[in-house]
Amino acid sequence: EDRPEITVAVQQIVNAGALDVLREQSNVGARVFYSIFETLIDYDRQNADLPQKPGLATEWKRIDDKTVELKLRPGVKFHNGDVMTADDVVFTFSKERFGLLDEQDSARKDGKTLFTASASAAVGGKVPPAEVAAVAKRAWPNLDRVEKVDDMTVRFVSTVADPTLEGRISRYGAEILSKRAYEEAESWLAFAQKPVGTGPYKVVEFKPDNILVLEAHDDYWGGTPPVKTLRFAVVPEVASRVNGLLSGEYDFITDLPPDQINTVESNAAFEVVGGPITNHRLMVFDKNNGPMQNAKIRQAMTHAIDRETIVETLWDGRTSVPAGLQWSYYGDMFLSDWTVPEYNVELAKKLVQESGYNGEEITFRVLNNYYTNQVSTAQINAESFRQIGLNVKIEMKENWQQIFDKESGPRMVRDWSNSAPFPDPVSSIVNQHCQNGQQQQVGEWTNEEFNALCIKLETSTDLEERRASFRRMLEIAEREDPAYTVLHQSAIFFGKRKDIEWNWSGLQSMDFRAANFQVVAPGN
Amino acid sequence: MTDLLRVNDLKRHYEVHVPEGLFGRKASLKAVDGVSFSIEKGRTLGLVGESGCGKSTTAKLVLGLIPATSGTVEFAGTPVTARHDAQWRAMRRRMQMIYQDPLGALDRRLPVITQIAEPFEIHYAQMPAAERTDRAAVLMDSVGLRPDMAMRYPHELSGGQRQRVVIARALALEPDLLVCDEPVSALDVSIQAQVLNLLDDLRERTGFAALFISHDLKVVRQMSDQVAVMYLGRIVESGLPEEVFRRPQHPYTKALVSAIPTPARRGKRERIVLEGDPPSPVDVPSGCSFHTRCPIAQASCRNAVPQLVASGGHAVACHLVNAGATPAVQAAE
Amino acid sequence: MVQYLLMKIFRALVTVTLIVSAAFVVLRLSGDPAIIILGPEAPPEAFEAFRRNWGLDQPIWVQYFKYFAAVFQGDLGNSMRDGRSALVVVGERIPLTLAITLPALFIKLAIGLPAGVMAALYRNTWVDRLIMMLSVAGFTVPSFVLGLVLAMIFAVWLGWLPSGGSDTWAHAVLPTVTMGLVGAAVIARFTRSAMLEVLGQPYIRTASAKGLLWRDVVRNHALPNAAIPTLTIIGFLVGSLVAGAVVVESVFSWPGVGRLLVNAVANRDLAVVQVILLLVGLTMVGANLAVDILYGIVDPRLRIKRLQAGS
Amino acid sequence: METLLSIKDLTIDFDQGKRFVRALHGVSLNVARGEVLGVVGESGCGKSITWLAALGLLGSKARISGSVRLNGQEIAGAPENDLAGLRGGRIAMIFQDPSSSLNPVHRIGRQIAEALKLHRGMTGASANAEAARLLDRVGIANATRRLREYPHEMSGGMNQRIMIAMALAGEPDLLIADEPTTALDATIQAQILDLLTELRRDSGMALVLISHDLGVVADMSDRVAVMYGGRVIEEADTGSLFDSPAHPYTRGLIAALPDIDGPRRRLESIPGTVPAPDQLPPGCSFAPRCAIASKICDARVPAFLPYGEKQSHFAACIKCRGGAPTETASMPGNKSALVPA
Amino acid sequence: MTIDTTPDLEPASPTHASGSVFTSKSRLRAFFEAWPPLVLIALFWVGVIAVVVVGAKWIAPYDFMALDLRARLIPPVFMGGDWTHPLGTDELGRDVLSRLIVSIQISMVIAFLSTLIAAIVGVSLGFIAAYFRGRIEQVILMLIDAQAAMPFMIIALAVLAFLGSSLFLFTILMGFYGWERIARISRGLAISANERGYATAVRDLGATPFRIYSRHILPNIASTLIVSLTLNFPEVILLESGLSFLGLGVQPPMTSLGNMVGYGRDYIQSAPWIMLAPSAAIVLTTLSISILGDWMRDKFDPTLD
Ligand SMILES: Nc1ncnc2c1ncn2[C@@H]1O[C@H](COP(=O)(O)OP(=O)(O)OP(=O)(O)O)[C@@H](O)[C@H]1O
Ligand SMILES: Nc1ncnc2c1ncn2[C@@H]1O[C@H](COP(=O)(O)OP(=O)(O)OP(=O)(O)O)[C@@H](O)[C@H]1O
Ligand SMILES: [Mg+2]
Ligand SMILES: [Mg+2]
Repeated sequence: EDRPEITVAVQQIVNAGALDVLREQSNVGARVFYSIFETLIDYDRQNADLPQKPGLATEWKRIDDKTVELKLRPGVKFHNGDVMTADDVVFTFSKERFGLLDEQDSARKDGKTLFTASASAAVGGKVPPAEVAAVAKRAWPNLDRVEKVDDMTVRFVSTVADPTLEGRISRYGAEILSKRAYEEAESWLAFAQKPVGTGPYKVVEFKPDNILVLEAHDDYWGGTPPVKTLRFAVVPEVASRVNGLLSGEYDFITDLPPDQINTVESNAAFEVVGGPITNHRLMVFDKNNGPMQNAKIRQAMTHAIDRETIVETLWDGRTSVPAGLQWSYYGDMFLSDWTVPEYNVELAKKLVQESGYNGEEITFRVLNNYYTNQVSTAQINAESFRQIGLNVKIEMKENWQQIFDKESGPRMVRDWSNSAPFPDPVSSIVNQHCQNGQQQQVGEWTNEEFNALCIKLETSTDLEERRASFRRMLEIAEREDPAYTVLHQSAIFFGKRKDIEWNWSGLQSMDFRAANFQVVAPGN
Repeated sequence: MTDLLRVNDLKRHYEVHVPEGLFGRKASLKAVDGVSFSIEKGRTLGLVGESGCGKSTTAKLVLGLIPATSGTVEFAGTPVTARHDAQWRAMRRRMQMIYQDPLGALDRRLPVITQIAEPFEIHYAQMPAAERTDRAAVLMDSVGLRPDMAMRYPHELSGGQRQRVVIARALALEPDLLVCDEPVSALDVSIQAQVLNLLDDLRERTGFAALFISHDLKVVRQMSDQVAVMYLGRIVESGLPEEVFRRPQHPYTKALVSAIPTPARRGKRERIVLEGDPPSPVDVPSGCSFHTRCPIAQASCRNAVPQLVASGGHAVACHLVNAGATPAVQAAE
Repeated sequence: MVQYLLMKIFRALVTVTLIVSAAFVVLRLSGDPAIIILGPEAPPEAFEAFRRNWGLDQPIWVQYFKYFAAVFQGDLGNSMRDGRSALVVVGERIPLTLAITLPALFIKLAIGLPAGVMAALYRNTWVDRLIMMLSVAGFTVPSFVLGLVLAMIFAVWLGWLPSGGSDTWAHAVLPTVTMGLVGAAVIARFTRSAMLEVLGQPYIRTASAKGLLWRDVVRNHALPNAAIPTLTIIGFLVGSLVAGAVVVESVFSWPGVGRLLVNAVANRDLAVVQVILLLVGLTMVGANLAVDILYGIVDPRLRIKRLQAGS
Repeated sequence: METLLSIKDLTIDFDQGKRFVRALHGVSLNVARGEVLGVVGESGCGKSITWLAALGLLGSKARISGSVRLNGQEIAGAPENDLAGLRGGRIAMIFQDPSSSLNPVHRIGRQIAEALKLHRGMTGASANAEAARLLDRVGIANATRRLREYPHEMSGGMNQRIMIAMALAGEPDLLIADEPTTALDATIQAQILDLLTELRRDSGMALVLISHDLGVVADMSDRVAVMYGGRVIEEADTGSLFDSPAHPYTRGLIAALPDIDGPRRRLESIPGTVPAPDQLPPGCSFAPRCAIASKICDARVPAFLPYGEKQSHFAACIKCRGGAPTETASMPGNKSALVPA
Repeated sequence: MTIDTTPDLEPASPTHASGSVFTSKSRLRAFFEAWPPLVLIALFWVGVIAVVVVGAKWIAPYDFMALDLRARLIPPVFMGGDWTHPLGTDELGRDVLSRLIVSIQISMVIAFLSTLIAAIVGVSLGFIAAYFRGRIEQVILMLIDAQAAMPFMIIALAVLAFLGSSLFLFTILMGFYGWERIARISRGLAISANERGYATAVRDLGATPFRIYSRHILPNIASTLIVSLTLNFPEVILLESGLSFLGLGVQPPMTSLGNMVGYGRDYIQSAPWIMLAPSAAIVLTTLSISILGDWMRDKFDPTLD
């Protein structure tokens, strides 16, 4: 056995403490899940354009507006040795797995009370926690059923016309699970701690906040995994991750802030890879309070931000200012001529003047580096806002609830980021900013016209109509009545041994399959 | 003449734990166990006895510093309580105390004149500051402290001078009763004489009554009009100093008097050496509490508590003495 | 004695209840675990479901009483992150924390005690000054600065020791040493003053007058007496064994109780926080009681005094 | 009589930060075999430090010069190890406040056995037996049980006996008792003094009894030295010291003592206070308080010269050279005879 | 009095008018024994800090918030930088020296005020416990226990969450740190003062409790308290840096020593100056104050009188 043992130092394995793709909604989980699970439709993840490619399905086709049929890849083996069949796929998208069965629901309600008994009920008897059900519902708002056509063929049937069905099948959260393993597991939690998927590595040990040990799944359909044991160790301190990489304890480190790139690369044995991902950093406005009620103020703010300089200095030019809340991998839906508001201090000042702003304090709620460079960026922007005559005050908050809280003072400006889990605006602007999106749900912003367009974008199957709707939505949310403004595309950086050939992915997954992992020279 | 202070069957018991067996037990410590006496205006009662016999406790009870378990204290006709309220504070004007350790009784951070003037500040808040200082200066003079010492701090004075400061402060309000708890025990021989003389002079001048406590018989004799000897919370003998010390009746007093070393007596008199230590006030022996150490104790002493029987001005609490009705005692009267 | 112990235990229980209640209110009112655990990008329905599931949608006082009702039935609750019993979640971490805090305690004592004694014996000489200098310096460096610097020297530059993690004993060295050095400084200062106090006592002179050599006087008479006040601080250190390593555990990625506490607090994972608080409170109380009892054993005088104080 | 311990010109300076201040100004004292030497004087006059210095027990803040000879052999400045051998073995010392002078955490038995092991090489059962015998000797009943007790479980009087037993463990030639009864009750004091007398009679050990209680010293001593301001100002056999004191200070001390017999009289007090070591007057340090002092007293420190006919009576007073004080002017407030008839 | 004041006689020896014998030490030795060099250095440093605190506004060469993204991470002079930024710049191109100066000012003010608050709260509660004894004392002791056993992080969190990150509130929060120790000490001292004579003596003169505690007991225990406050002071500074490490300290855009160290720690390898300058300030200052505290304890040692 000469396959290496590889240790990846991560900031956190999964935020939610369980290895269930439907529960772990943060980007953090993405990088470990791709080694354990796979979706039917995959992406060419190391390709910057992120084209779709066959995953556990070898081919798929549209039957009609509402139906997609997929041929399953033969000979795919789960970690428990079972061969993947249509049954597993059907199960993965079943009500039972989603926790939507009535008996599951009532079991959850029976869970007596707070913190204690209900929790045991939630994890016992294979009742997924309520939030799993909620996430599943959101991910599959219109899914009617998944049909088994034959052992190796399945059909996804939607209740309404759904142009995004393929996207949803490929998205994070649509990974295929082993039906038998799930049914045999003692409880939802037992499965979520040692899930069985088809990925190249299987879970050996999982200690939340501490370590996740994966082992090569030698029956992997895509070829023998190149790593014998893959360990994800939690190292919360950046400096400690860097120290550990340089001292040879870790082979990879994640979440490397751009300013640390030089430190790592100053040692010839290591290098840094990484770049922009399918996630944008935004600044979000609450249009109900104080000066923020005035759209001109919000517009002024969008013009006052010097995005290019931020990208160039804080990000060492390694990411870019995107064309609004969209990604090029949207393909047909990508509006390549759209841009973010230009950086124009004079214009911004003028807008402030026109707004009749009288110096009221504008509070800017910031978390302590929840996002890379968050505090720095906030300070830079606050300074910029001050330049155009706004009285901006940074308020450091400790968690998201405090960010959204209405009682502790007027809510005005905050930070956020949006991902696009599949290549369609529905995955981002609709999911996050429309009626059911967080921004409107928490009551920060709403706009009738915008909301009408949301429905059109979601249900129309006409490309041009959808493009037009999307364009108008961007116009409203980013320029006319700003709901948010995009700061820059997020980027991630990995420090790694130089002698390992490995590439990062814009989808934030870490790919340790043979095609993307190769030790060039004997490691040191 | 009426009594200024009347103390009647005063008792003070403390709840204590004694280490016994595995967990110890609760017991009652009889610090003062039925003490009665009275002091006339302008007279001094001396209280002697060994360490722990309850002298200080008696003093505190008399002044109402701690509550009595039972019994009464009457000062100029009004009962003394231990409730630290305004009335209690006002009563301090008329009764004052001098402590054994003058350094401890003085605030190390204030010049002595401020401390002597403090009673005025407390009780005559409206008195102008200048007058307070003037009065304090007069007091200093009367206790023989030089004016240049006014701004000194207690630690810059000698022991005798400190005790003078304490005395001046106690006398500031011209109290009717002064309780002196071992006022000279901490002082050197030569200084002790200075302070005793001073107290004597002041008493002559201002006419306060005093309860004078000491374990030193010589000192008590020097200062008192009457003496009482305490043993384990009770008075065992009382009378005029000359009587008590020259012709002690109680075997304990006898031993005490004989044990006093003085240069004058060197080699002349045999010490009566008592066996053993005084018993603990937690386990007061039955009957006469002195019987465990008494050289002449008899079986009967174990049973009944002897009463203080007065014949003339001289009272003794001893079965043997009282039964013998010693004529010497009567003759002494 | 039994009464005294009962009294102490009662007070301790009230104290712990106080702490747990305070923590309850603080945690409940200052953050919503739903958003924190599920992340800001999770759909609002998920938050709702999560809250309903854990009873977080009920009024806070209902939550409070339900929590305590459960606690009195012996149910300390489950972690909201993965639904496991909070007791188990915390229990897993305890051995790891002890694995660094116990050796660190040993280092603290092994360095701090002799250093303090030396400083006292050589009071006002250069020995004293040097020891006190180092001690104060050790005490004043923020422990994460010290930790990071040690890691840089011994892990990155010299490559002798791992910089973080918890796999082998070698991983424990740096966190242990970091904590040990800081704590030793505190102990040295304390021991010095305890020792100075004892050296001024009359019985030390008696021992010398007896004809004992100075080193025997120190060994047989000064040290046993100086050990008594030192017990208090050792008790305090033992009390902080469980959660006293928050910062060091973070710096060295040591998955102990301290880091769990930080995470649980950040996640508002109430049951876990409460179990840790209970644990900390009870160890504190336990250590205090142990010190009390030890006092009685080491210092015969107190066997009586304590009893009397109990009244 | 054969001199056992002889102190000559002992001076002690204490470090007071900026400077050294002399606390003892050339003290010379002799103790003969089997003799009881009483040392009296007010607090702070140097009684204790004289003997502590002789045994090398003063801390590092003290600078000592002079000579201390034990049986003619110089021990001042001897190495620590040699001194440790003498302490407890040849010269034992006991202190005021016995309760705090015993180690509170060790049993009585252990503390006595330690001395036995040091000086008589006894260990184990034999040490235990000897310790029990010693306790018995100092009049503590139930010795074997007491050996297992701690100092705080016993009264002050008993602790002082234990201190004495511990001192006896080394079978010393000289026992220095520094205010051995000051902290004790009158009846207990009588017990201890009795015990000391008895022990001395039996063992022939010499005794230095330090006290400020003239009565105690008068009762016990063969010879008395009176100290004032860091000097011995008078020394005589007990009889002549108390019957015909020479130095005005000694006379003042005796007169200041209230009496238990005789008529009550107003006390003689010596005015003023003992000067601090750093505020001594020039010349005779008693001069500022002395009723008969004159200018010459301030000129020079008076020499320590024989007084009266007896060759054993010395005093350091210019005014009382060679006989009675030259000026018998009464002291202020003196209303009765200095010496009771 | 019998002091002979006749002036017409020469003193025995013209060199000294008294009979006391002094041996002077060399001036230098005496000076350094009274003022050990370490203490002098510590005093000097505390003096420097005091000047910085008072004059931060005038001393700081730049506005501590002014950022210049084009001048990020410039090293300090001794690491190859130049004199425009003597201590270099940080990750936003802000002048480290200016930030250090303002940080020192803020940290010191926080430490000073919160120590003051801890002292006031602690002394008051300690005195109340000592005065009332019984139930009230038990309750206060319980509060003390609770405070001691409660991880400070939780309290810090509460304040940050409920009261926001205002500097003022943060100072009050830090005041909560250490009050329990001071309460314990002052309770103990007050009880023993009550048992010692002077407080009883004044009470027996008829003084009110308020007078006894404020006029007599407080000044008497002040020296001991001050010494324990000199211990509290550095601990507050360290605690603040610890909280900053957890993200709970002084919050941006405000700065403090702890905040600088906390945010600078990621740069320990690439731009160590960001973290080292404030670390050094913390160590030197806490070291100085501790040295002065120890020195004061020796000075106040009761065995001196
Ligand atoms: N607060 C208390 N609690 C328990 N016992 C006490 C208390 N105060 C005094 N005692 C006990 O009461 C007894 C009498 O004490 P008191 O102080 O009156 O004696 P004393 O005659 O003044 O002794 P001394 O001469 O030592 O001052 C002693 O046994 C003492 O231990
Ligand atoms: N360790 C010391 N450092 C400085 N001065 C000291 C020291 N020990 C004693 N002194 C001083 O030396 C002088 C003599 O002290 P000593 O203890 O001999 O007095 P004493 O006659 O025994 O008094 P007492 O009757 O109070 O015991 C005193 O003024 C004292 O302050
Ligand atoms: Mg008393
Ligand atoms: Mg002495």
